[in-house]
Amino acid sequence: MSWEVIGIWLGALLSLCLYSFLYKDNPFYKFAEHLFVGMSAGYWVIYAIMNVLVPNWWQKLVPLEGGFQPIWLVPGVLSLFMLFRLIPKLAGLSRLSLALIVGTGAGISITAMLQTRALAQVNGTIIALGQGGGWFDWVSNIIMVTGVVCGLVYFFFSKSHTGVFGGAANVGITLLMVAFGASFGYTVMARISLLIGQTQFLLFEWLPTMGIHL
Amino acid sequence: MATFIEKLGNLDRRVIFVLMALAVIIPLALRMNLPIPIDKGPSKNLFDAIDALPEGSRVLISFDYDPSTMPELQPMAVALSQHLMTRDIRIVSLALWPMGVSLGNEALSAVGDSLGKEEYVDWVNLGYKIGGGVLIVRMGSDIQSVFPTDYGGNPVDEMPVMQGVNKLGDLDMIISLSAGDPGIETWIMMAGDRYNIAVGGGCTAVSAPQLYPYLSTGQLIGLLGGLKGAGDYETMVRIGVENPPPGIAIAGMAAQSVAHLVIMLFIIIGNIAYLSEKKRKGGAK
Amino acid sequence: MRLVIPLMITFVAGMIMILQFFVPATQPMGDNLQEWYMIVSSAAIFLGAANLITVHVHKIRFKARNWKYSPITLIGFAVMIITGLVFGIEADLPFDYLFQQMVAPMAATMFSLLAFFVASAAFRAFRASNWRASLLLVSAFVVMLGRVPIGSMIWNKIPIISEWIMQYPNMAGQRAVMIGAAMGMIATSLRMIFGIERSYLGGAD
Amino acid sequence: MKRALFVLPLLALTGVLFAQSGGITSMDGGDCFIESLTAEDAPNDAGGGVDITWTVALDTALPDSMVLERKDDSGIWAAISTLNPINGRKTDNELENGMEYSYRIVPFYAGTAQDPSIEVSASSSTQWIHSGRIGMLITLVVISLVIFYYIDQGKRGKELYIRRIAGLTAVEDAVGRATEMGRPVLYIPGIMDMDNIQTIASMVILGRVAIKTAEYGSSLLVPTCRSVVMSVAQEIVKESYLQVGRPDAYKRESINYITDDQFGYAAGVDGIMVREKPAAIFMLGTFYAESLILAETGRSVGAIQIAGTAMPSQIPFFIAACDYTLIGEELFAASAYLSREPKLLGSLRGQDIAKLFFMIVIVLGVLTATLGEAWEPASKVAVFLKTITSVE
Repeated sequence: MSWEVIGIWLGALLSLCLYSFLYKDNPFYKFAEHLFVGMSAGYWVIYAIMNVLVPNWWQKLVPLEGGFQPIWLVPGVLSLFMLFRLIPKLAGLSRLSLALIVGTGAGISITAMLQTRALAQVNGTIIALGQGGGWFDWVSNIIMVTGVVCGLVYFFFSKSHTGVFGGAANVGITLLMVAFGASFGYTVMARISLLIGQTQFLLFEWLPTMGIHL
Repeated sequence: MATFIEKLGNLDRRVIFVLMALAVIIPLALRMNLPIPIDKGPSKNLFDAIDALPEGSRVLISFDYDPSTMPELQPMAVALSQHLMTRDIRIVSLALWPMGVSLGNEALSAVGDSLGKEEYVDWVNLGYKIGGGVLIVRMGSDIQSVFPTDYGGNPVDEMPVMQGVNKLGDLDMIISLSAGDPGIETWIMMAGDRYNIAVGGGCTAVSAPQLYPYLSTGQLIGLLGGLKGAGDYETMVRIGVENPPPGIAIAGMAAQSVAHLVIMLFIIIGNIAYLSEKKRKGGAK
Repeated sequence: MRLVIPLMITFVAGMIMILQFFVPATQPMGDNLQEWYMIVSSAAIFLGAANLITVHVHKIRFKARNWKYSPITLIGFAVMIITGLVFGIEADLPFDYLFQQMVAPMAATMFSLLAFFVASAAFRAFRASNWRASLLLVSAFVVMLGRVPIGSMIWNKIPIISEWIMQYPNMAGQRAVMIGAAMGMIATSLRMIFGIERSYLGGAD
Repeated sequence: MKRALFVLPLLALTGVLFAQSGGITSMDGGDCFIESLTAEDAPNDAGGGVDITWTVALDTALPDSMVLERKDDSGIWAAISTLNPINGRKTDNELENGMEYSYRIVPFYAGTAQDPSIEVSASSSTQWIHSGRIGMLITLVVISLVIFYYIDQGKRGKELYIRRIAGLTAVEDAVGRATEMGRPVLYIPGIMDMDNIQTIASMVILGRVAIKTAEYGSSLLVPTCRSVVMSVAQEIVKESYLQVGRPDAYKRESINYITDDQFGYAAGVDGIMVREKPAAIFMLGTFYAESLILAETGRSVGAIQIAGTAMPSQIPFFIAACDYTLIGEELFAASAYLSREPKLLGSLRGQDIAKLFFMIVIVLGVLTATLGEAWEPASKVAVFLKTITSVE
């Protein structure tokens, strides 16, 4: 029996264990779940070491071509501070590392969100309503622009949704519902694709190892 | 009769599960095949954009997915590599997801071998580094500092395929096959918008609607959405090619259709049951 | 007082990241900061690992409910760590083999459970209980049909209608959500950078 | 208002317009097949870059290859790069700022070098403001000032209204129900790390939910997908329990790390759901595909589910499978809604004004663009609005 066949069996049996969850919780699922959690956690630890800490930190602190770059001690120390959470007396120091993570993340999000999710979308909505030419393009474009504006009205928090304002918010949430329906419908396909992929694995890779060829 | 229909409305979800499983297994086991009509749209736009690149252009493919989304994205990787390589376009690839490296390699080396393209000359796989957007921004100023070697540890500087590629701006197009974050959106935000490079891509059907706005703003030049997008691209690449290799995506589409029908049937049954219950309760008042 | 230095770090780090976007001259500084950030957030994974071990050892020691499964988690964890450290992570070595043959198929299986859940959720939730719910139902239905070849066999306009729904009403909805959420994110980020929001640091003083 | 002062340096930056220097030379390429050759300081970089652009004559045969040469201090030409003739653009990097560099292109036909093109020179310099992002900088400064202004107003005790958010009125009921049934409350903070703003928002809400569970005395489970999120959640929950005087009821071990793996996490949390049978489940934060795996399993154990995310692609699943869903920005409004803290309400008011600003830009832009097709001056307004909202 080759390693490849063993691998197929491992994958197939574990898959079936997990699928059994659809019926109800059972020892097979519990087994696979616990194994999955443990193995994947181990996987990510190794990945963090091999793909970030070694190449992006250690090899910059002590480059292969020699020399020592003390500036890289800073992230090293901050990483260590993070781990001080394990020692109650020193746990407070982890705030410094947390502050770096949160601050950097917040700074990146501000510009990225404003540029990509706000300004670019506003820019894309600024169109001539007649763009496209036909009467149907007019209707479509009006729906689009009204939709964006009324959708934003729905997200107003500091004004009560009554009167004309409430009407606009209602149009907004209605349109959001149409959008969510469409998004759901569009997604169904992707989900089924995944099941198809797994089924293909079981039917065309695993069954043949038992001599069953469909 | 009404009570039977109402009972249907409260069907145990396990019945639905069984029928879904059958809806997928039976068409696959019987190898049903339904024809795919090619639509105009984001898939075609991506195809045309790549078709318009001159020979010798350099395209970056980013494999931002893992085995769980392979059924949708791997066929795209294969079809895109086929298209790029037959047009003699050089491919520089990398992965923002760790597992993307070996998946990308599988596609590139298989297609490369079949078309007689050489690693390091016609294509290269730089591998994976953590960092997502941050990584891309760094590559904007210097690719070699982020990826001094390819995934196998070979120095990138000496590779013919990397000649003249020092930063993102030296590339003609970026294609991200993306299963989430980091992925296409990261490339748009951090590379497309910042360095003004055409970004195209493929994604799971689920994230496609979220990416539509970028198509209309031109931040994305084209998009393959899910298995259907992959099927479209496979079909377009096969046009005019003699003895095309078998398409992976086309095979799954039949099962896809049947499963869709089953779900829609359930929605209809659910609504009939709901309406009949409402009617009866309304009448009893 | 104990929060002063962390708040300063947050402020400086946030401002550097904003500045490097607008001021090309500060890009090298931003690049370095991002690399530090990457290192620190990767190193934090050891915290999680320590917690995982503690939780399961604890379960075994006190024979908590389902404790018999805890050794499986610990063994799985240990096996990956040991094979990774001993053999390395390159392709075709034990670590990679275990990942490809066990972890990856399990991830794919969990992911594919969605096909079943999508079906049961659609069956239960998509009922025409009022006109707004009906709209949701209809748009989902049309788009679902438009995505498979069978849709165009039923009526050749269905893919066009489905595409229209995606391009106009759906896009409008997505945009409203995006712009709104962007404002929420920007405000939250600003509050953090300027130290107005500090509960993430624990402690309100 | 003091905080607004911090924004002033940014504002000052926008006022400073730098004259682009750096010796642009543009030459006619003579009778070589290169028609024109230009060297200039690469725009919007940290310095060290010179852009070389060229056009080739269409009526001559393209060379097999082209080599770009740079003259060093001693006046010797050295090849620095091979060019793709049709690219037309190349940036030379890692130069010293302020030094004058000269370039020329040597075409090769069948391996033999031909006469080089005319030489051009330029020097690189550092830019202090990204010319394509000034509009965005102004927008950011304005939005920030507005938000800070209203935060300040809130702090000064100005009465600020907040509309009802259905999902959040249910928080109390959900926790109460869990207590009655003697079952735990499960809080899932999404799968992203602490640098993600939705995770931060989720942590703030967790603080409020923890106050409720502490008051009601029901147990709270928080499985996390990231180590840092775990430790932050522990801090926050501990603080909440302390705040209502129940530090004894805080259990650190009920907030634990599962795995960084997306689906490993989903499998683990599904297991917790079917075994612990929580009566209330909160799913707030960044979710990807695992959203429905969690929500459907939660539904099957009969829990009240309150979900919220700003991920447009996952909202539909939460709507289909949960009792209440916070859509997009509502997630960020939650902490203000639950705490009624004046500064948070103020921030929310500021966000509203920012949205109003964008709505006005959209409406004005669309009207002028539409009118502009018939009446020229209107289209200028539209073009202006398009320009300020576009970012390079």
